[in-house]
Amino acid sequence: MAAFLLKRFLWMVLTLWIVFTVTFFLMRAVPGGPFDGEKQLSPAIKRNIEKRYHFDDPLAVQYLDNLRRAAMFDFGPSLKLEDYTVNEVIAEGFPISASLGIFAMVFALTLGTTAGIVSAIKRHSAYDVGFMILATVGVAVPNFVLASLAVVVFVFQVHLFPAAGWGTVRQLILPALCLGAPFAGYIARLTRTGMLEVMGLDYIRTAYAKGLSHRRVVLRHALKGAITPVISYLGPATAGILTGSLVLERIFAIPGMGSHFIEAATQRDYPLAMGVTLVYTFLLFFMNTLVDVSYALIDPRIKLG
Amino acid sequence: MSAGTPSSSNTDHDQAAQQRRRYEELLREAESIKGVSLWQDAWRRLRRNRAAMISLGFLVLMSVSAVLTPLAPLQSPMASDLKNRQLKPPTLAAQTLTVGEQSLTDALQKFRAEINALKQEIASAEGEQKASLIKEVAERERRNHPYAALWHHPGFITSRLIDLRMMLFGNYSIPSICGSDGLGRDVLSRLFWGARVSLIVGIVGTAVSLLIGVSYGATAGYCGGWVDNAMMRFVDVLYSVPFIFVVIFLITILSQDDIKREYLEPYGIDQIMIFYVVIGAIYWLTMSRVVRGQVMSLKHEQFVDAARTTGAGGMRIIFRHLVPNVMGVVIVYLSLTIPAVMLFEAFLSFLGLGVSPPDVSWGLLINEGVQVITPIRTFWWLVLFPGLTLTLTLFALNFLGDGLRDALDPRMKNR
Amino acid sequence: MNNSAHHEKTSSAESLLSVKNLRVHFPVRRGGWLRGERCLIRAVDGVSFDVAEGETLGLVGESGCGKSTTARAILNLNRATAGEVWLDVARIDQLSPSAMLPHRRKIQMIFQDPFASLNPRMTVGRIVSEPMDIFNLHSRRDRKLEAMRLLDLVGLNPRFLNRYPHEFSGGQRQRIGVARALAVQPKIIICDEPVSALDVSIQAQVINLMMDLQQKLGLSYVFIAHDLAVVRHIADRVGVMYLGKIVELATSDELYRSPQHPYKQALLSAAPVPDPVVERQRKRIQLTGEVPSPDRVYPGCSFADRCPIADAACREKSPQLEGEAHAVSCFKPQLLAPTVANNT
Amino acid sequence: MSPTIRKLFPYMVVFVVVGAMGWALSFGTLPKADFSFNNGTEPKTIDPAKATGSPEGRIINALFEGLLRDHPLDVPPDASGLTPMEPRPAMAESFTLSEDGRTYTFKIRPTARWSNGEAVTADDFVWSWRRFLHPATACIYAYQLYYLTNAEKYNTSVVEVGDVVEVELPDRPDEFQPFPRGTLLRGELREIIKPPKPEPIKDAKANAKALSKWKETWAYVVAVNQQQRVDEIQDIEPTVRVFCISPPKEPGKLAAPAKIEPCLHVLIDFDTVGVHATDKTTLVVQLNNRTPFFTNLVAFYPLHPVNRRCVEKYGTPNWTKAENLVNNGPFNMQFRRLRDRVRLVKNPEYWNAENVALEVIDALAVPMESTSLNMYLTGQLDWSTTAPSAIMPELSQRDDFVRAPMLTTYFYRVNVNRPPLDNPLVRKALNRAIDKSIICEKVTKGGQIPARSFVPPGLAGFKSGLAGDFNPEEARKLLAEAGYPGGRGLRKIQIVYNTNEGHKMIAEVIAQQWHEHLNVEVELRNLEWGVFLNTLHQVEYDVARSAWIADYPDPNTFLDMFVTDGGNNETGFANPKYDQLIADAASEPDAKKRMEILHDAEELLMDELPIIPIYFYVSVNMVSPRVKNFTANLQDVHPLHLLRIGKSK
Repeated sequence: MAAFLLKRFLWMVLTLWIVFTVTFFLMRAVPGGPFDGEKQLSPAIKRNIEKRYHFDDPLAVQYLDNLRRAAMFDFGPSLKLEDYTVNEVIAEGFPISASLGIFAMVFALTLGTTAGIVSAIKRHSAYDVGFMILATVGVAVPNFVLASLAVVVFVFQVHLFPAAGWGTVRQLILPALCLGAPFAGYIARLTRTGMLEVMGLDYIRTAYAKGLSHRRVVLRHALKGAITPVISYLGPATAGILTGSLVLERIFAIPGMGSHFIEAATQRDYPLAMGVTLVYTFLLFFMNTLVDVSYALIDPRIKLG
Repeated sequence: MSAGTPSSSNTDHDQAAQQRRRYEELLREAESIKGVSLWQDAWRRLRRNRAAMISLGFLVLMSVSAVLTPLAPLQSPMASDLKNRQLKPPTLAAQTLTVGEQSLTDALQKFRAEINALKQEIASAEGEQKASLIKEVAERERRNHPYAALWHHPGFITSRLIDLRMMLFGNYSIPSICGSDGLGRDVLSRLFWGARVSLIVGIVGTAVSLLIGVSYGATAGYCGGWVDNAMMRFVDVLYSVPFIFVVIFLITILSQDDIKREYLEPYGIDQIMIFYVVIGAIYWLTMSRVVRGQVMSLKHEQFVDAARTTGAGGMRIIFRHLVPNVMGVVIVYLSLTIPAVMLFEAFLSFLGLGVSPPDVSWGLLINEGVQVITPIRTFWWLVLFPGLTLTLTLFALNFLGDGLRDALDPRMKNR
Repeated sequence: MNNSAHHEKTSSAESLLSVKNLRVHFPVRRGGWLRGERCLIRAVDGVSFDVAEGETLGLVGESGCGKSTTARAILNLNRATAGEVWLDVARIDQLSPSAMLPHRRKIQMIFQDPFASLNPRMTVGRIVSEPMDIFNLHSRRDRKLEAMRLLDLVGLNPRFLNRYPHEFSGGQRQRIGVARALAVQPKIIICDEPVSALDVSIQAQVINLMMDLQQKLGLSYVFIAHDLAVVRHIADRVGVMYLGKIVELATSDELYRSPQHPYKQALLSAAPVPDPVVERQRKRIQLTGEVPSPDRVYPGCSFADRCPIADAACREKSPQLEGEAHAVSCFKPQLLAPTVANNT
Repeated sequence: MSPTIRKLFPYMVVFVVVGAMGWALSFGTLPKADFSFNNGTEPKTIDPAKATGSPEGRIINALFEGLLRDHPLDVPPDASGLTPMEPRPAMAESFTLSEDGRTYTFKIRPTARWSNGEAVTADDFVWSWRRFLHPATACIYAYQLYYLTNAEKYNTSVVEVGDVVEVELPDRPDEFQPFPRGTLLRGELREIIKPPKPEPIKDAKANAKALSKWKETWAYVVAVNQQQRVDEIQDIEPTVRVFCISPPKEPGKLAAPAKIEPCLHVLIDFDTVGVHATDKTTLVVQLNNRTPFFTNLVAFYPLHPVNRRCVEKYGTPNWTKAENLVNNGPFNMQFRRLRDRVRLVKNPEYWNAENVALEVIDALAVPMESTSLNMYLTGQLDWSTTAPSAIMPELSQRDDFVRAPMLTTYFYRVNVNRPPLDNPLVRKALNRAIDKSIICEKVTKGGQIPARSFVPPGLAGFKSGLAGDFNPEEARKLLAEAGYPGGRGLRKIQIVYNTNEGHKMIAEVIAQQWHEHLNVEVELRNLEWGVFLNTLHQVEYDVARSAWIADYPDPNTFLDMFVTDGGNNETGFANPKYDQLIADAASEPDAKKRMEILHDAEELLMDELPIIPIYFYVSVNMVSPRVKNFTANLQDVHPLHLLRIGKSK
């Protein structure tokens, strides 16, 4: 395990470095710069600013300099949120995105697996059809449409939730539901398929033959076998839920990190864009590793290698 | 074969010829005995799945109507009428096609008369004057044609389709049964024209992602070892590099004037085509992973070894033996990619990286719709109809994907 | 090629395929999470044999003894770690895929699993004609005719050219496999347990087909199987493999009449005899212990742990394969022979 | 893997989830603010020197205070609902202007205090403005102080032989912080030794870069006679020393009279810049020219003072953190949560604290118009600074909808270098073919005013020069006159705009009008913001959407844009006559005459039409009826310290 983790870690470092390099040069190859504004700066003032942020150095020097600092987890000051360093921006936004994401994921997992199991057991029943239609709706309706409609219905028609903001349970529920909906739909379908496949296998028949209760067979034996595709889906999905929350963060005025992924890029805030990119890379790697470890935890036959 | 056999000593040769004839005859027979391929088998299973078939029918209908949109008696998707028809709810009030004050048929008649007059002049004119007149006619055909006011750069085929529509329906057009938008344009018509863009994005983008993803994933999976490792790390990197920069970078590079002039325009590639390709170029990552996984599990199958012993090279094994066998999974995955690509188009258009008006796509329509959901007043038709079409399409694609998976998975055969 | 100097044929003049001291080792990681150690699986550990033109060499042994790996190494599907493989006059191990290509016309393979060895997405015609495509034999149209001829040859109806493998039974599929192997008119075919996945009645048909073909086309076979009876039926000479080594090699009759290696003796004694009287009376040699793992290196005879007659000397030194007509690698050959000989 | 870990795994998952929930909910339990408003977006900075936008302005005006402050006049609103604003004494209790209009003398209020209790002095202003102008601070708005003598030279690091200069040695306490500064040496600049100029490079950008690098290798020969470290100024024996920002690797290369020493900056001595503290409470400001709008500039937030000890102690950007900040405005910052809110509480040290009614204010950062409206409607906000344009007609029926004209113009830039747009007749035709009133009525819908001039109405004493109005007949005639009868021969024209639903709709309408009235083929091109700006700055477009917000209430802020090679010109427009008029206006002492010259300039601009004005903005605010003292004005400035909460009706 340690060897596995070490190997993964080394790969991650390498990947981070390549991502850093590609992103660095890509950002600067794209037209427009961080100090462009609707009002054009006078050349002298622009030079002052470029000097202040070392943009006047040759690109190679900037690259090495940024790389050296990034290696020490210092991404420097944000160019657009001038009172903050990139580290601070991430430190403020990430926990919020993370907890929103975890809420959404918990919701998606609970609803998704339950619906999936019920549909699989009662195949071709009204439950099955109903759940699967719902799941498809969850996948098919873009979540920003869902969110806009949910606000009108649950905020203004039925006064259940506040319109937007962050900090209380009531403010959290609506965005988490909207964020989790497509994932719930997807998980429900994955679980259903997995269950159907597993339920036909010999070991389930053996479990029934042993005289175990239906409930025990389903929850203890079948679910364990059916959950693997769900878990492999969870890894990238969890990393993606942080970036995918951009539109929802805007609609619900949530101060998370999702908006930075797009805004830092459109505003050419190079350090911030780099920071969130590397965080995302790390998360993706971390999640994928976690998924691999979970496989080994759930299924003793799987060896990490 | 009753023809007199030459009594020669060369019986071997003779026998061979005879055998050959026999096989040629058999071959003709063999052509008629078509085996049932796994695809046909799957298709047979798919046909029994009602939800999937309804979905397929819906999608085919959608595609056909998108292709034939110019033929339908729809209103103009771009002519706005701010004064009278802004944000009007669905109505059954009849509507005709007009250019300015005239009806379209009148305008067409007038225009054609003018052109004909000019053409007669050409016949009588000579030398320089003739040349300039010819130029004038060409320019008028392009610029002053009444269609130009109602449709955005209709190409040759589209124009002919519209001609046909004019012959069939005249100035009649379907009332605004889906209401009109903020600039007083007919939503129904925009939905139909938007379908053309959205479906093409879905199909072209997915096709590009298919092309890149399948070849890349299959190569990585087949080669294995460090090649695979390196190729997959590259995919990891691309997963993480902010796609916005990639999109902007690709679009800017490809829209630079010199590149456009030299490499793209001669082949008739325009802005929107670039956009489709860029989307595909972003969406191949997951596809390549899926394919790689499948190929890895397939490459130890004996038929691959068998191909290797017969001397098949890497390319042949990948594209003749492995790829056809992963297509099942790929097709199922495609049915998930198409909706994702369509939504991605909406998102990019939202960021200003996508289609420009007066071209329209479902994504743009939905974005417009979502912006007018307010508690004070909601122009529900602007959300409902685009949302419904997009959702139904994605719905159909999902059901079709499910059906395909069941049909292509041999294990599901007996259940 | 830099070793062209060694291009002279080093074995008996009539041998077509010559395998010398072939070794295939796989590196693996073994052990716990924390202290995994690298070690080698010695799947094939010094196998040598010759196959003459028109001859059938059988290879028998338990599963996992390295038979299939030997076959794959000969065909360069797995790289040989050491040793030499000579085909006709050329050394073919260590060749790059492109350099190997011309030799593949002479040597082909039939696979074990008729269900897995045919590409399910290709028609039979394409499967059989693909080798011709690769070697560019015949014209495009003639390839079809040739494929039909081959199907005819292996006893299949050539009308079914455009059918798919899943529309055929197991025996029929194996015939398709044979037809594919014949498509390039090879001199030698390696058969890797070609009938073990088939029903017994079908097995006989396929074996007979192969023997017919050998007669007609003058083929050589390396016939790998774990079924002793089948090998005895088809093979001229038989090699017995144990843990990556050939422990006994002799003509079929000789070997079955008087097996010399205790392992072979044990194998033969395990096979049931059709006569119930004899069956009830005969004594069996009981092998004790597990098959040792092929990743360990033994100083002595690798069979020593399970051998009923092994002594201290057997555990210290490894015996070599010795003898001309009837080679055996054992310090005490024939000690058990009478017990078995009585039965046959 | 050991079975124990395997068994514990589900519990670990549950633990993580519960932990996340706990974290998410730990944000709650904030006491409600007296007054919440939507500030639009997260303020980029609350450092007055560096801020540039209006969300920043609202926060900075609450936290800091300048010499003067914009204050509504005590008169009822005019017909358009406007209450005029004027700069009134704030940190300064009074000021006088010299006869020639070039010297202002401000008297600092004796009761003016920093939030830590210390007095605000004239020195604070001198230091703040010095920091503002210093090149290392790199302020975008630095040009707002170019009216001061020598300020531009100081900011742009221009020095000439004979100037008294200040040289900063590279011994700053913190090398990454420009303040506190390193040792300052003062003296007369005797000579500048320049290495050979680099070969000009074709690419303009690279060339500028090479030149600025070259400039850094100049060696300055200075007769040093003063030294300053922190606050002590010492006169020292004049010595000739040589300084260079990036000294050559081999010192022998430049023939210098002394050893070349490294330095950070060689700037003109700040003592020669026109701002001085003659005593603790007197600030004298020296201007280049008479500048009638200078009091407006002084009230503008970039010139607000910052606390020197605070800045020097914590450094940028840490001094702006709530726990470190020392400010002098009516409110203090209690905390700031990125993208969520800035919470302001009343500053007890503020000189006018007894007249500040609100105790706790939340400034929220809600970027979406519809979300902002939703929060306003559910009572989470008392003031929303935006509203969705789609429902403007419905909203404008409401009592709590406040709308007023603004000094902002929406216009289309036309690239005058590209045929056929280089022909003024074509530009005129394009202008006259746009029905601007229908755009205002049906597209923007917020009561915007169709524009026939570039300078918005409402500036006292100024009469705009007008462009032609909507007249398709005339437009066709103009186009025919230009040689394109019926649009024939005219190539396709592209309109570029950045991503925004409003811009898109306007572009679509204009494209249709041009096609309908002139038969001009128009292509629309939506560009991502960064790409759009690049296109604009490089002048690589046909027609581009733009807007301009007045920096100060004077026509000059609009008109001086279009002087030849002006930084914000970006149309390629160059007209010597126009340049002359703008220059004349700048030096014209008589206010009335000046306005007349500016009128002539605009007349010329509207005749040449390098830009096509579309409409003038209005500010749109939704203000809860319980909020009192909210006045509409041209600048859309609403001082928070004047607001109070009354009983709602």
